Amino acid sequence: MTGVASPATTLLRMRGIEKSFLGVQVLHGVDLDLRAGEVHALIGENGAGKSTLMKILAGVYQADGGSVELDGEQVRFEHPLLAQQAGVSTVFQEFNLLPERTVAENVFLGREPRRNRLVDAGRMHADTAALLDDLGLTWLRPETRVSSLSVAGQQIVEIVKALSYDARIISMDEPTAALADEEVELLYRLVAKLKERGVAILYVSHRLKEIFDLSDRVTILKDGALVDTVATSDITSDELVRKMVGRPIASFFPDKLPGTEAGDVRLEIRGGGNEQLDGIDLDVRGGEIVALAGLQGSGRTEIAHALFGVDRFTRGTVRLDGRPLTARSPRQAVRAGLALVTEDRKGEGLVLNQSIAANARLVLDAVLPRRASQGARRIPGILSSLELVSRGSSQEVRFLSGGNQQKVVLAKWLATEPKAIVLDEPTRGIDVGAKERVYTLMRELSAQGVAILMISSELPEVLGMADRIVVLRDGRVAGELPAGADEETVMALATGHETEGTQR
Amino acid sequence: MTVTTQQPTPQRSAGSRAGDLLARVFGGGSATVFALLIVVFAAIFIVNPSFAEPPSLMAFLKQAAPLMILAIGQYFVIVSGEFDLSVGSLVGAQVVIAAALIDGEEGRTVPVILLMLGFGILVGLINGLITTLLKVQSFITTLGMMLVLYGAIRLWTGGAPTGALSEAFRQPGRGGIDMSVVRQLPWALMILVGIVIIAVAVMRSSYGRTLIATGDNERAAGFSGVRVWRVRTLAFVISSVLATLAAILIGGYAGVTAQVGQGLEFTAITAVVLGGAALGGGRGWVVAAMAGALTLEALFVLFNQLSMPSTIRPAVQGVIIIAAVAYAARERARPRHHQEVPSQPQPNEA
Amino acid sequence: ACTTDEPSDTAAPEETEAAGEDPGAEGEEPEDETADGEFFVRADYDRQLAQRDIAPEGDPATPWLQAIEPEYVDTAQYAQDGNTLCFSNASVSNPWRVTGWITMQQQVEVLQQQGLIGEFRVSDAADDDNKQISDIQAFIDAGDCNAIIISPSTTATLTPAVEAACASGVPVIVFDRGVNSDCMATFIHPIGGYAYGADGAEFLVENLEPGSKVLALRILPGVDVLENRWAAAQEIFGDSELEILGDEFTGGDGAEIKNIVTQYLQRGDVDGIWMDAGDGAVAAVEAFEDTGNDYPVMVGEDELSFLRKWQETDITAVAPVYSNFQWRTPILAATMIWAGEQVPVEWVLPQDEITEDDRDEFLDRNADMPSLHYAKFGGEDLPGFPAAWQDR
Amino acid sequence: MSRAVAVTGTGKEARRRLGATELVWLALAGVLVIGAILVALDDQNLFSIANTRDILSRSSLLGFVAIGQTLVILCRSLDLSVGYVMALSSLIAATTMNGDPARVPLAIVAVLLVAGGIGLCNGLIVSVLKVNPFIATLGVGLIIKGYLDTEYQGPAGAVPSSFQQFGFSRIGPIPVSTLVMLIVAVAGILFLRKTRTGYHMFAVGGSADVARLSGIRTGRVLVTAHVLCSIAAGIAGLLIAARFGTGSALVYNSGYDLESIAAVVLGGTLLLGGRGGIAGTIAGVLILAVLDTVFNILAVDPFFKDVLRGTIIVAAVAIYARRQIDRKASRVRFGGDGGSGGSAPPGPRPDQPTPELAGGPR
Ligand SMILES: Nc1ncnc2c1ncn2[C@@H]1O[C@H](COP(=O)(O)OP(=O)(O)OP(=O)(O)O)[C@@H](O)[C@H]1O
Ligand SMILES: Nc1ncnc2c1ncn2[C@@H]1O[C@H](COP(=O)(O)OP(=O)(O)OP(=O)(O)O)[C@@H](O)[C@H]1O
Ligand SMILES: [Mg+2]
Ligand SMILES: [Mg+2]
Repeated sequence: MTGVASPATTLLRMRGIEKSFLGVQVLHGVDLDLRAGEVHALIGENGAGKSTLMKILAGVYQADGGSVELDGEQVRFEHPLLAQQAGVSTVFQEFNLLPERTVAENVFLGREPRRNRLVDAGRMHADTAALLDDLGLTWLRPETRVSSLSVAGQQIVEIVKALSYDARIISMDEPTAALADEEVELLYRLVAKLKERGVAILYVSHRLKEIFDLSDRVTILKDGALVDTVATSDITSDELVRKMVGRPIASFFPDKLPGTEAGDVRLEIRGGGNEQLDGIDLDVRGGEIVALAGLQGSGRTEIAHALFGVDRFTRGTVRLDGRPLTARSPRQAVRAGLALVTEDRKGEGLVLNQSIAANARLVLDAVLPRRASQGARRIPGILSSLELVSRGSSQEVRFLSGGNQQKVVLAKWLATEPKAIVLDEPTRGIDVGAKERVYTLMRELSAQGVAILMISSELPEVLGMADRIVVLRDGRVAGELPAGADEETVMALATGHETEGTQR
Repeated sequence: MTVTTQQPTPQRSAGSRAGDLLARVFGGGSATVFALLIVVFAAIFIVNPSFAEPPSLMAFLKQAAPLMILAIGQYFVIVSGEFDLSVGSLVGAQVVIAAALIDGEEGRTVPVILLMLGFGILVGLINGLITTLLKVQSFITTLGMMLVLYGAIRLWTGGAPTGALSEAFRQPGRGGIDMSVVRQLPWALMILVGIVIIAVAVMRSSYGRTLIATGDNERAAGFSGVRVWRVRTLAFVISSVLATLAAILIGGYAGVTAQVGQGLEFTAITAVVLGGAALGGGRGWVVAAMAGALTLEALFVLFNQLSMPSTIRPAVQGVIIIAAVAYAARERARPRHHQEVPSQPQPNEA
Repeated sequence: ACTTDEPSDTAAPEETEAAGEDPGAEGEEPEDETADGEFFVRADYDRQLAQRDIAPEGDPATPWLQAIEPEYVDTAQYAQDGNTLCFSNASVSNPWRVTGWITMQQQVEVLQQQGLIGEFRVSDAADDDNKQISDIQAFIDAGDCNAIIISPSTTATLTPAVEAACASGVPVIVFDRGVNSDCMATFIHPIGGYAYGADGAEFLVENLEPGSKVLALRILPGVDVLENRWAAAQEIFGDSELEILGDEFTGGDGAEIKNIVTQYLQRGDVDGIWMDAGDGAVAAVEAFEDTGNDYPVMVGEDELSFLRKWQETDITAVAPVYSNFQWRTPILAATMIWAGEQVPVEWVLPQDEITEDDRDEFLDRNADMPSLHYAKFGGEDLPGFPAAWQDR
Repeated sequence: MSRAVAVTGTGKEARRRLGATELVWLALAGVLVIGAILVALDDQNLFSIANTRDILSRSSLLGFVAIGQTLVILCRSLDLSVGYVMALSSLIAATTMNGDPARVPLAIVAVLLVAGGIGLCNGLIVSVLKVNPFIATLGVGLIIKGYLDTEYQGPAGAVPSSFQQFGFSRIGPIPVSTLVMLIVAVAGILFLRKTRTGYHMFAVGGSADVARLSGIRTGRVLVTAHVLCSIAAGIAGLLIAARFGTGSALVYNSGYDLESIAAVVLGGTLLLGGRGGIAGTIAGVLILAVLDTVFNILAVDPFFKDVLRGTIIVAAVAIYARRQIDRKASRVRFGGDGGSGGSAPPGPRPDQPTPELAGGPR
């Protein structure tokens, strides 16, 4: 670690950063200062340019204009390696690990310690272990294969990797996107440790709570331009949202639409179980939103997968509108009237090289080929009601921002007119505006009598949207809470901390 | 960012359809192949104007039809993210089977052709099911199939083909309708046109869309209700059936020789890639794949017309293929993040 | 895969020194690189052309036992009681080799019944030189072969392996293509590639007007034995007034042959076709039919599909022969060597082309044979005839 | 990749984690046993000196090519030009030596330089021009073929007997060429396990983006792999020259390109890159060599050999794939249909009071 900087020292100064892709300008003269020992949040809607700015700092992209000063000296990182050598390291938005390699190999990837020109695996392991111990992560072993770690574990390896560069500046692009609250805590502690050491942290997140919990200052981007940089303590979340979206958002979670009422039970699971799950009992009524809460790996996604035929329930029964449903494949589930918005948008939700139109009608093509063309006529309407922002329906979805991609996924499922829909982390990694759109959509669907099962790791969302909350722990239902429950109760159930007060 | 909010797409006018077609031909990954095709044909016509006469063109199309059909079959497999290395062996096997079973008797022609189609379907099913259900990479599955077919057929016939083809069998590949301007309108060309029309229709159908989606991201396709195994297996079956048709044309065109079909798989794959399809799936246009095959055949003709020493031809062919694919890769590469990473950073001494 | 089947005589045995016990004896650099090209050795060319006119010794009824100008050597040193015969085959990957291989097996069966041959052990290298070297080594290492017959896949490359086989003390019989060594007990082959190439070329020169255009169709480049045929043809065309339109490689694939001929026909007339192997000759003829051109003067081979097409269309043609019956000879030679009988060191078998005069006779004789069969296969007297060659 | 140890998990899981390499060697043992039995039924001994030699000498040539091929496949590339490189190398070697023992070192250097240069072209076309390796190496192969066909009308050059020893002599039952091949294999294994470039090959094959963002110059790694692969093919060409006593262009027809890929995949290396290794490849090569020898001893029809080989390769890869699927499903929280469920395996957990934070192994 290079010298202890006083908290006020400005480590990094970015001035007038410009960047365009394919002639489209995505950054318009952005300024950013980072001070030693501060956590500096960077927020903005999807596509605002946060990741791009961060990648310029990391040397992944080169700015078209503007300057970057590190310690008062002008620098230009032509390659990520140069940035790392200068003490700037980055936790990127997408995972950057090799699943087939060990933790140590990943942490030291690209700069494995050597002795006599040969890689010194012993030292690599020792150094990794030391690093892990230092951060109090004794449960993580250097020789573990990364593919055997949970998402949280992998995220932690990413952070450890960034730290291992002896970084003075660490930027983190949505490090918590894949984490449940419980693991976010762990990240908080890591960040606090880094701050103590005088590391400057650039922190991107869509979760406002984290911004207020963690950051000292916050920079807001909108459409690639700097809106403002303020001390976090000087701003309220409403103001922040207004600056970000350009308009005030009255209530984050829209109210139920008039006329929405819980009808008959549409989706019903009785005693569902398999290798991951046991004794799952769950009812979702038409017009009702039921949230599935729980920690990372508690089995929420597994329920969705088992319902949808990706996995199976080996025990118990499932009924949809009273008819038994034993989906052995997604196709059967879709036929029965079920839809699943998966948690991994890019990996499971979209065919990225295809057009918006092709993605939106994919389910129709796959499951109802005969009526596909007819069904596809509804799609433009659905897309526009979702306020999709694009250059036309033939644009490939890989060029869309996260929020817009999510809208395409939603459109694809809405086109099938499902009876019940499972939304797995529907707002993961999307901005406030898009989130609001998703919430509104959920309200609209439930007004139409669709049964909605929402899986979410964001407690505010669970509390704000759900009519009932089912909490899962270790593959079993830990308890059920009515709307209006508080965060503590949910967490208590999820962690199994104080089981007394809750009913099974 | 200049973006527009999605409007409901208006009904597409004929004009916009034509525009779409033009955009497809001269944009995206297929531009290179059509440009190359035009250049090669122009060169041939310059060297030998008589090649532009209808009878010569017909003869050319007749001989190019089998490779184009193979390329179309290969396209289905490649766009679904797989490879079919067994088509060359399959063509050889089918011709040998035809000769051995028909053994010169006209009456057996139709039953044997039906049997060949059945055999083609079987081979495709095996390729497809091993790849999809047993999760063996198709490169290996079809490599294995190539060896098995090569060996099994020779084992059966004792090394060299036996028997003879019937006249009727030879008609599709050799014959045609005699007419004035073109001298002969080859059956092969008509079969090719039929296959192209069907192929384009299939790619526009739900099946075609799910096939490309599967090649692009099989997981996402699976979660959308696509029966990935079925879609892919069907692609292999299509490839094998088209290889069978190609075998009927090749056998008809030139009769049986021991070397029939050898190396055709590589030519077919090259043609498809030349046509802008991405190995790995999810991208490509069937018409361009066929154009790739036509380009290769035209290239061979050009070499011949130029009286280029035949030993040097492979080298020229290699250079042209690499150059064309590299050019297309450059064209297609839209700035993705890795593109901007310079490849020559400072040495990383630690 | 390499698909040729013809021998090479580039290995002029007199040039090579006797192989010592060193298995890796000096590889010979054939000193045949003359101005005429790597594969033209005038002495060999002249000798082969002359050999065509020399009456072979022996009974014309059994041409596989005839020999042209034989120089007998004593093989008493190899006389023995053991009768395990080992055969390293280059491949059976083309009709010519398949036909010969059947003949050879039939011959072996006869001799096995007579008790002259015990075990007949075969390995097939599938046209892979390296594999064939291993195969031969395996025979040597096994140590129980009483004679090793080798049909080398390539002349030069198998020389060290053959020399190693000789060094192991067993009689080695090489046939078809040769090797650059004279260590073997006998080397059996028909007259050779120059003669084959010349037969066709001379026919074209005789039957075409001066100034006529000839297209040469070849299988593969770089196969020494095929290069000899082409070199001889070039020599003869060079002295004639024929115009050679080009020489093209076809890979032996009928479709390719037809494509190429069609393209030449689009550019102008073709009056004659010379081929270095005739199994695709029918495709070439069809190209003329399909484009509505007059038949050319054809050089084919004694393969039945061509003979039949020739008879049917009555074109002007010749069928050079690369005697397929040579596959019998090495088996018989082995038994002779074991018996201590003399054999020619270089056993040159006759190689007579089929002309219009004897074409119909050969077609009659082989009337029931499949089309990819070779007329001069020489197995009519074997007990398996005709079934063994028919349903292979 | 054989050292991967699951830190958590039951013994059952640990057993299932048996590395791919071990599995291939087990498969080799299996093939040997079955082969030996079949050969014994024919009243012969597969392990006799002669047969052992045969197996070993058959493995050397393919071994060299497959070692190189392993490196490029690990990088998620592929080299279809190896056959042509072998042919060219054998010709360069034989014509450079031209019978003169003194010129052997010169010839070796020339071969390695030319082969390395071709590898460089392959690597640059793939990494800089972004041409799919399948097409790139096929194209380069065609270019070499054009050169060979034009330049050489048949075998050319002569190899002095001193160098032929490389192809023919033996130390005990072990052919020198096999010994050299094994030395190259060990060097390759050390290269992959002990050098940064070796580590980076796994990274480039595992994910080129990840590698790049970690500061690895992926282009260079890929080019290195291609250069080494071509050099390995060059060494194979030298061996060919030694065994043939001359150089031969027709080697390119012998199918070493696809066969080497088959051997690599048979050896447990993922065709998609990022996992595998040379040790497995050697086992794969030996399996093919044993099959060859056994087939030869049993006088199996050569065409039947092709059928069997095709079947065996596909079957082997199917078995690896099965293991792969099993492993994915290895996280069992509730066994079978027990209903009440078993106990959760204690996952690794952050050191905090919250119990049962299931960050269990995936
Ligand atoms: N490689 C690229 N090529 C073309 N356009 C790009 C590229 N990378 C980003 N963009 C575009 O630049 C804009 C800014 O993207 P960026 O990823 O920086 O947004 P972001 O603020 O990180 O959004 P999110 O919150 O969704 O992660 C978007 O419109 C995006 O589509
Ligand atoms: N150790 C593991 N091995 C294999 N698959 C796993 C493992 N852990 C989780 N998975 C898969 O990952 C997905 C998520 O797991 P799970 O349902 O347990 O988590 P969750 O509660 O939905 O948490 P989150 O969605 O936040 O990741 C499921 O498809 C599950 O099958
Ligand atoms: Mg981002
Ligand atoms: Mg989940």
